[in-house]
Amino acid sequence: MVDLSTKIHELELKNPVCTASGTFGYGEEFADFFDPGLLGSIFIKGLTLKNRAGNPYPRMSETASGMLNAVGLQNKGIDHFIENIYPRIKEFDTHIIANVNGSTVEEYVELTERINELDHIPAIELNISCPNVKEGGMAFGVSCPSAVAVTEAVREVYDKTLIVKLSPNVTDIAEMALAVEGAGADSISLVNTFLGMAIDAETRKPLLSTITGGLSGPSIKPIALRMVWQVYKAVNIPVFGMGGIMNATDAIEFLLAGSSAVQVGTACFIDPQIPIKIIQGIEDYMERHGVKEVRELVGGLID
Amino acid sequence: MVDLSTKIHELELKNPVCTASGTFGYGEEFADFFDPGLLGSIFIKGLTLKNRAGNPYPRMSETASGMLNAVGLQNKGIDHFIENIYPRIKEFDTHIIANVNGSTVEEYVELTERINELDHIPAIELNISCPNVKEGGMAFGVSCPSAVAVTEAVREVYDKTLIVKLSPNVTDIAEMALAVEGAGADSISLVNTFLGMAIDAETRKPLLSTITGGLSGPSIKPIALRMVWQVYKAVNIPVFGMGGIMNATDAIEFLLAGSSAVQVGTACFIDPQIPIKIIQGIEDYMERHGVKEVRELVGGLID
Amino acid sequence: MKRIEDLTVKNLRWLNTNSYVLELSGSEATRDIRPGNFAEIRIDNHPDVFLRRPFSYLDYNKDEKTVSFFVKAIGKGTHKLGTLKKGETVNIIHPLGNSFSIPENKKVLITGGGSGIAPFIMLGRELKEKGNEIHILTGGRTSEDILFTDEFRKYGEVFCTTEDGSLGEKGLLTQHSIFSGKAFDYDLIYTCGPDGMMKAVASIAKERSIDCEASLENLMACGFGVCLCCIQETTEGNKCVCTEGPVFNINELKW
Amino acid sequence: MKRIEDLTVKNLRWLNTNSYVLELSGSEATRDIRPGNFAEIRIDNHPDVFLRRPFSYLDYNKDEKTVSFFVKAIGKGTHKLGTLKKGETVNIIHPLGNSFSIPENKKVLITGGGSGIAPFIMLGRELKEKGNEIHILTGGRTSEDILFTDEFRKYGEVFCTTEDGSLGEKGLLTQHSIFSGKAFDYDLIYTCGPDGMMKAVASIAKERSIDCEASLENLMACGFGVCLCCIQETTEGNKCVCTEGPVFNINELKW
Ligand SMILES: Cc1cc2nc3c(=O)[nH]c(=O)nc-3n(C[C@H](O)[C@H](O)[C@H](O)COP(=O)(O)OP(=O)(O)OC[C@H]3O[C@@H](n4cnc5c(N)ncnc54)[C@H](O)[C@@H]3O)c2cc1C
Ligand SMILES: Cc1cc2nc3c(=O)[nH]c(=O)nc-3n(C[C@H](O)[C@H](O)[C@H](O)COP(=O)(O)OP(=O)(O)OC[C@H]3O[C@@H](n4cnc5c(N)ncnc54)[C@H](O)[C@@H]3O)c2cc1C
Ligand SMILES: Cc1cc2nc3c(=O)[nH]c(=O)nc-3n(C[C@H](O)[C@H](O)[C@H](O)COP(=O)(O)O)c2cc1C
Ligand SMILES: Cc1cc2nc3c(=O)[nH]c(=O)nc-3n(C[C@H](O)[C@H](O)[C@H](O)COP(=O)(O)O)c2cc1C
Ligand code: FES
Ligand code: FES
Repeated sequence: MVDLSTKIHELELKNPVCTASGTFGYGEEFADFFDPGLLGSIFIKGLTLKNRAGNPYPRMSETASGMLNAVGLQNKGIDHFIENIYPRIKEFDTHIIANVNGSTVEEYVELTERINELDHIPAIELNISCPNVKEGGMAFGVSCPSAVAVTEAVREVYDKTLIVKLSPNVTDIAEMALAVEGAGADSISLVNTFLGMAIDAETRKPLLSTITGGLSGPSIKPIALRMVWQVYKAVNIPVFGMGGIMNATDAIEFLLAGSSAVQVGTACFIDPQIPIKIIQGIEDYMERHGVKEVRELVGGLID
Repeated sequence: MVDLSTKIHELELKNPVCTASGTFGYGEEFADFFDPGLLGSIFIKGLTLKNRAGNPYPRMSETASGMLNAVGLQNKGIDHFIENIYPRIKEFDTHIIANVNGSTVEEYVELTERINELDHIPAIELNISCPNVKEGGMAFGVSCPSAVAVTEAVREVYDKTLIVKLSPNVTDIAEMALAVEGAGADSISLVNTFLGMAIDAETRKPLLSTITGGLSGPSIKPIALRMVWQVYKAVNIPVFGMGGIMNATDAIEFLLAGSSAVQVGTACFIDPQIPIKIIQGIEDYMERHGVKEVRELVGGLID
Repeated sequence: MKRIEDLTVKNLRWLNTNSYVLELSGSEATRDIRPGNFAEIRIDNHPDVFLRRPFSYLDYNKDEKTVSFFVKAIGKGTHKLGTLKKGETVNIIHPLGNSFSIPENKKVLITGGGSGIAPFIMLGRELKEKGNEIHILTGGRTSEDILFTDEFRKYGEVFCTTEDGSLGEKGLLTQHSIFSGKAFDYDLIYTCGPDGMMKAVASIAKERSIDCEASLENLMACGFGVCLCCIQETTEGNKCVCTEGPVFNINELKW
Repeated sequence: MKRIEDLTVKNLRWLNTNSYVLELSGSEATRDIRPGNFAEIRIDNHPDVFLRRPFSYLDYNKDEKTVSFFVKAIGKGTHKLGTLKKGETVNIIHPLGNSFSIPENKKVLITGGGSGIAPFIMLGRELKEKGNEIHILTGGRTSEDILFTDEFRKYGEVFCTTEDGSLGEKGLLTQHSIFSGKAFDYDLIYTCGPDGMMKAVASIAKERSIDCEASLENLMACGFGVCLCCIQETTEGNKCVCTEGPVFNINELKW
């Protein structure tokens, strides 16, 4: 038996396979496919203080080995979450991690305070990297001072595990990571989607209502992997790596590049059972290579 | 008959389909496949002052809908080019554009001066975006002041068409474009490759000798297209768009996003005749849509 | 319950130059299938097809554990799917979505254009079982596009329009005389097909205050309610077409 | 001249569980093919195969306009290629690369391991035509891996090694008694196969001051000299394996 457990700050994960925010709903949608309690943790759909309708249709366009989305953080707001969704999912046998979004520092703080009251949410992921909202979102994640400001403000009111999710749409990802580490983050997750665009040559129109959207899927994997490796080398806090993970081999590559745990995103749309297959695949790999603890793999790249 | 001609500063192109530096050799390598004189122009393999061995093997790794390369500007230097290669290719019935690389501003300038003497090279592409060299290269292209410095210095000694090739590995591509426009560039080309990485999970080793390399191919198209559109809106000089163009539809999308002409790169490895097929495909599209001049398509996105 | 199944191609039959029926066997999900439901089919071996593709059921058979789909080959995925051979495996997630309402002993009109007729064979059968009187109106460009009429005749009277007049009345579906006739006294209208057609049917229904259900075909990334890409604006805000649809009462839609 | 051709699968024959011979017809390029040359084959319908794959010719036939390849199924592309059916189309760029030198009336040794034996049938034939005395040594894990011995016997004496001893001498190729025998008086040695094997053969050749040519299998993106990905360090700097190779005199290599 191999040991798949890993630790992010004070969070003990039974295995390093988590699901990415916005691609796994609130977990319950997958209950027909597998027991979500088997996951390392579940990053639920991005939350905001108030109800958000998100962007107009169309919001999606398939690309070469990937997809663009322009959902724009559609959700019914924190009140609705606490009343209607939280009670249904809080007993999952794994960590529920809230993805926190705001358009001002104050909104981030207020939302964090609300989530802080929820006993079964041991960590938040501060999303300063959503490319699909006009205000806030990625704007916070592409400049160090604003990333620091929001991280510090949230740190002030939050004692549980604080994960900051970085945008890959920056010149120097290691610099961003260092900045939010300095501002008090317990962990860093990356990458969010890349800002991209698609055009219908026949109609000459953009394929997304918002013209640009966020690129995810295997197409971004090489860039995401590079960024995870750069961040791993730069900071001393654990990293959640993601971006195009489609199978166990991809996940192992992210572990080797320095992720303490991984998040599986877009792949869940194509094979909803993929997170479980990845857990199994990592186990097989470890047995085959005589690796006893998955933690040995983290940052294990031989360079 | 449709009019495919387009103009970049003083450069009249018979059609908007060019081939990207480093993916089309010096053009002669394709003579068995088609007449390179049919192209809008040929961006030849990156030149440096001195012979460069490039990076150690392995230099290549296939990725989802793309590839990573770590060639590192291997070339025999400007003297060898002038003596041995230039005489063979100067009579091609199209523009030969030199891709200029240096590790210091002085090297860029000196190389430009050497190329300036060559009558059959009417333009240079200043490569401030190569991710595969330790010194210079991308370092110039990811900060505005250094991009401005090298562009201004080269502009000083060069009166022909000066194209500056931008790196996509930046937070704000429009800002970079504006900076080099202000520094005297006649045109902008983008994108160069994205910094990426690949790992062999079995051996735990990087798949490139340099660990990181440049990602190209259809996987990057959505991001490249977005950047071209952002740059087109920001500057008043013409743009050469590229990044993952595999067929005429892709090329038309880049034109609509604001490219005055496109460059075809990695696709040439898979179908060496693809540039010609793209010219034909654009012509067909124009006939089908009643577009008389290809220039009408440039920036024709209906947003 | 939603299932992920590897099914076997029992048959793939092209009906005309641009559409085919794909029949798959080995499904344990048939008992959960309702008229209007759909499935997300994975299309393998195509370098440019990344996501699954959604298709309404054409029919299913509980005893034979088969499900079938009527597919119009309109793009890369649907063309690729049409090259499957008997015995090959297809991965599908199903059944998904909501379903049409089934009244009892009413008079109903079914209107379907293009691949939009797919969900109506199952619907017709169930409606008939519940004693409804059924009229089925299908439209297409030419007679080639008018399919499954024999099947539909088992459930009710069949009308059709073609743009070139090669079968039935000449014109668009909503130009059929049925709409101007006196006997236009339906209790419920169903519609599925191109957006323009559905909107035209919906406006007629609204005008006459007849209940109307439309089955939408929004772009989908997941098909089971997690990506939030397929949304449709409704009077109650954005709804997920894949879980709260694909069937909507038109009064909900901001058409 | 390099050509891009759409050829037709004439035959695809699996030789054992992990290798097959692919025969393609319709080629106008056969007259330009030399022993050691290779082709870049496009592999379609696989979502994860983006680039072409290089393969040495196993053989060709000018009259029948056919070319054939011996392929070891080691990864996604080679497995996919192995599913081709008679009559299907394959796009190839060829012929590419340099070729082996062909001496006259000499004594030569050919050493091949794994898929590395592919280029040696054509070489053997040409060497024989020029009056050379030929010894062929092939190695593999088990007897299953020892292929084409009947064909090779037409050109010279055949020796072999298997790691499990199931055919020929037991051990690695370079442990064969031929290397320690008195008659080790070759004028030229050819080698192709795994890197370790080629290097071992090369070091023996160097030790005995015998000329030796090795055919390399570096990773390639283009195959015709423009990407500069396939380079090999040589005494004269980096050389392109696809245009200045794949055949190198080992004295050039920094082995
Ligand atoms: C609930 C539902 C039920 C459907 N039922 C049927 C049916 O029974 N028979 C049938 O023939 N078609 C049906 N469709 C439409 C079918 O899904 C699309 O025709 C198919 O996805 C096109 O795939 P493609 O690869 O051939 O097209 P592509 O080459 O990808 O693109 C061509 C066009 O197809 C549409 N399309 C592409 N991907 C999707 C997607 N994931 N979801 C929706 N539309 C897409 C787009 O408008 C695009 O412009 C249904 C769609 C939905 C949402
Ligand atoms: C000049 C030359 C001649 C060759 N001749 C033969 C031959 O006659 N028969 C034969 O079976 N094989 C031959 N090879 C090797 C063959 O090209 C690889 O086995 C094949 O490309 C693997 O493809 P894959 O998709 O199955 O492997 P993948 O699944 O992509 O990867 C498996 C491994 O294959 C190798 N590989 C992958 N892509 C390439 C590439 N573009 N070029 C080179 N190696 C690659 C890598 O080492 C990789 O780790 C030759 C290679 C070269 C360069
Ligand atoms: C449809 C969709 C919705 C998403 N919504 C969110 C979100 O609400 N919050 C967030 O932080 N990231 C969101 N993401 C980004 C993913 O969590 C993840 O960072 C990204 O998709 C890269 O991983 P992948 O390539 O495995 O999908 C979303 C991604 C997709 C595709
Ligand atoms: C093997 C290889 C070598 C390259 N060499 C150069 C170079 O010397 N100079 C340069 O400016 N760009 C170079 N590039 C980048 C391309 O010119 C182009 O910007 C990039 O590949 C994106 O376009 P594509 O996706 O169509 O290939 C190279 C790209 C590849 C794949
Ligand atoms: S398609 Fe994903 S939520 Fe409907
Ligand atoms: S494979 Fe491209 S230069 Fe050799």
